[in-house]
Amino acid sequence: MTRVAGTAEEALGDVPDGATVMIGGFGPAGQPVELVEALLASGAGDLVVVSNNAGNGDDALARLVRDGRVRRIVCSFPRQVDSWHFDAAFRAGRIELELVPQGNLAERIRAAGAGIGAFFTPTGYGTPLAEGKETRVLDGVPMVLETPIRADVALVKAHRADTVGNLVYRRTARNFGPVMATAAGRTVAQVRDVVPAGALDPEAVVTPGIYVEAVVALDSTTAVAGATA
Amino acid sequence: MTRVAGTAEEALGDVPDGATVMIGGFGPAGQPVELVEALLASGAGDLVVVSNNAGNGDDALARLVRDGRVRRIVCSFPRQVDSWHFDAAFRAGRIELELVPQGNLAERIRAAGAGIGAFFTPTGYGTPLAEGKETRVLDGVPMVLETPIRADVALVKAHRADTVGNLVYRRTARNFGPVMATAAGRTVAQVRDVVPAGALDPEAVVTPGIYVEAVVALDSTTAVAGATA
Amino acid sequence: MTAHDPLTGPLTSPLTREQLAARVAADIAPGSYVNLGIGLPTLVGDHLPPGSGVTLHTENGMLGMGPAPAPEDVDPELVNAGKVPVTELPGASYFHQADSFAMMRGGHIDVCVLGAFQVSAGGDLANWSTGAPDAIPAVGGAMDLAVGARRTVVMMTLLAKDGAPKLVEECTLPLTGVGCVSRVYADRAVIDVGPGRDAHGRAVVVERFGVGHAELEDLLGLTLGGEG
Amino acid sequence: MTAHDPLTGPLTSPLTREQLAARVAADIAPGSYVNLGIGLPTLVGDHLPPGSGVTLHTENGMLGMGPAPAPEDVDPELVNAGKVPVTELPGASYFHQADSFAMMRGGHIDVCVLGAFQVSAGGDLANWSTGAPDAIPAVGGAMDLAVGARRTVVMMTLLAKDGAPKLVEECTLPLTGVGCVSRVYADRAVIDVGPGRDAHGRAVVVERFGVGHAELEDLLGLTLGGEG
Repeated sequence: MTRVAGTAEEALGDVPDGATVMIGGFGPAGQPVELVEALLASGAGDLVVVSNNAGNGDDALARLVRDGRVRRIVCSFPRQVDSWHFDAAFRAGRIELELVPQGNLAERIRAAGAGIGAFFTPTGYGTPLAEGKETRVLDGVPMVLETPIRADVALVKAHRADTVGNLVYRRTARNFGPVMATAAGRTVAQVRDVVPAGALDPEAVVTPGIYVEAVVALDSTTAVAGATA
Repeated sequence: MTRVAGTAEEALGDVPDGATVMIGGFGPAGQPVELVEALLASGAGDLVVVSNNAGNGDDALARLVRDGRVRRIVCSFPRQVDSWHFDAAFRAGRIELELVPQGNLAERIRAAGAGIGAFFTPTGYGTPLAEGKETRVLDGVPMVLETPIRADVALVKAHRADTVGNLVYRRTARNFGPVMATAAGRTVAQVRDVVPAGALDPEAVVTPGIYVEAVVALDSTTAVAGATA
Repeated sequence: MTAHDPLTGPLTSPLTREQLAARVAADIAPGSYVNLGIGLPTLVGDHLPPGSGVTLHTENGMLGMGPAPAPEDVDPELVNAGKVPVTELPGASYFHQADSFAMMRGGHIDVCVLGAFQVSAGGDLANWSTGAPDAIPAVGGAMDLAVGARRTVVMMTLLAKDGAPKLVEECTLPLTGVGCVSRVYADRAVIDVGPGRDAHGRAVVVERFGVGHAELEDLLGLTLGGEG
Repeated sequence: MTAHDPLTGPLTSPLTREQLAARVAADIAPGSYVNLGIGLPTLVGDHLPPGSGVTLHTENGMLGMGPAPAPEDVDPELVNAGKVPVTELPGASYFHQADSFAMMRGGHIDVCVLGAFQVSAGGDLANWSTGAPDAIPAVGGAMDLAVGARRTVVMMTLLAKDGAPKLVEECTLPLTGVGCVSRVYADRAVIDVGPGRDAHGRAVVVERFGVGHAELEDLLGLTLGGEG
């Protein structure tokens, strides 16, 4: 049963030190900014973060990294023009990096949510990112065995929720939200608004409410030019 | 690029003898009745059919089985109160059956569409349906290695298409259509109507047009009480 | 040990199907996501109290399934896993088969209630094949449901029509899943199996309906825990 | 061998970036589904003729991607894989990361055009890491794109800024994918590699731009097929 929280802090709830936290978004698009701010404010440390990127500029994820609160990041593309906090932490050896091809990241997260114990994929075969991994030729194609990635908490940004936690997203901000929501012990979603159950088209729900522990409506969630319902 | 066909026959196109054909539907819901009729009329034989069920009553799939046109069926639930044609063919040894748990059927079809070479799942472990399959304990859970199921042609029923082949479905008739559409060399969809590109909400498209080779609008496709857009 | 309150006090006879459904429903926590197997378990839906916030999943692709429709509202494209017409509740959602089984197999459904031919003390389940040589095999989602939910329970009569016990030391019929069942709700008793069996490997009686502990052991030909 | 028609006849000098983009675009069949890697390949989009029915995929979750928006229409929630604002064409659709990469990895994209640091005659690709010891590693979707599309081609300059050949016998930089590239479109030549190389294992020159065959071999330090 989904909680409808009043603030980002209340939605976030307790995240213990050492937790694994998934953070949605592809760069800024779909990043749950206020929830990550709340995570920063909570003081939780020794975190493992699973996220496509490692923070932009001085955003909340970048500050988590800067402040040494992230022990390890599982990520496809930490290097960005403005990823200076990650770059510094990495060069100083203050953060561990597991670099994962983006499609493997998505599929491994899905596997965790779908009860798949491991899967073979061609992606990464013969590259440094597959070193030490089990391989097998299947149907003539050399493949690598990849394992699920799960988290204690997933923080995602969606466009709109209903009161039972169903989520719809907006444009390419959808990205990692729907798969991360399935792969965490607890998923928290920030949205632009929360509507009554029955107000979302059941055919168009992207994340069913079963995956969502808490939602919080934040005015700033979809602060974009020309944003429509 | 998706063809918009005028008849079920034209949509179906050439299905050679010996082809593997996926047929959507969970019982009658979502079954592409007219496309299967067209397959029956085409005379194609020696078929391998992948479908959750093995025909109801005297429907087209049941008649394909009755007429000895199906060499082998990959299926989770062939036995139904009215599956007399399958029952007779099976008891007479005139059809091979690969019985697959429904979730494995769905996931193996998805794997084919997603480029996954094989995956480990707990489903079926320790049962007759996993006999002879590779097993492995992952994270303390005994699992079975399952392989992709692909087809030459997938026949699905959706509710509505646009002219570039995007599909939306209706209620629980969605079932196998979206995964089968991804796993075949060629996917043909029958729909209630075909609307111009841009008329479907891009956020609500379930099957992107890339997966659909041909669509055909058939009035009878959604012949249900209280059917709405 | 006494029967559950909704059943109006201690019972001197086995539960009826409806009483059994009510007993199963009484153990389902408010707000749970639940899958009810076809057959007997379907009855449980009628006994979930209004406002309990229990959401029903049907593995053919829906969350938020409602009860049977009025005859004039039957929609052949809105059916449950038994292919029986159902309705859509506010807050419902639809998804395809891989997503639906991912929801089940990924451990997101709190409780799955299944029927059974046999359940073993270790929690093994046999519910898909009678093993008859001329039977047409069919499995559907049984094997996925058995191992996918957080908690899988069985609802059944304790004895088959021929009087044979259905709670057994080891299943003799083809298995659906290994060690997957945690509790059996039967007409004569509620019995913990699998992870809930005791240190001696015995199924543990939680509640009896009109039958003594020793009598239950005699009926089943098993030594059971939870005496008294 | 002459340059392609759109480039207005035989060339006596290497192609410009835009000419190269047009050359790549000329080989993309009408109705194709195409993914353009970040950087140089993005230019190809501007050279797809109107009405060609080519649909662009961006792996961050969209089919039917359109060109850059007018400044007032920029939507930070509508970006391509390079995180650059784009637009939505009629018939577009959105999907999540696992579905988007399933589309790529499952072999549904007809052509993927990627940039490269190095490509080998056998079709190996190195385009994600310079191998510099102090570099911050990042891979994004490069490895998925390299092996996922029906046909992966590379668009690059033939020589690096320091003059080193980028088409090589064996890649020395960390690999992105093995044997995945079938054709290289470069400023001085179009060259088949991987499955299209000849029986001697040589990359095969398809077209040269302002450079002779022998000169090309000298530049690259390779023996090339397709003489004449």
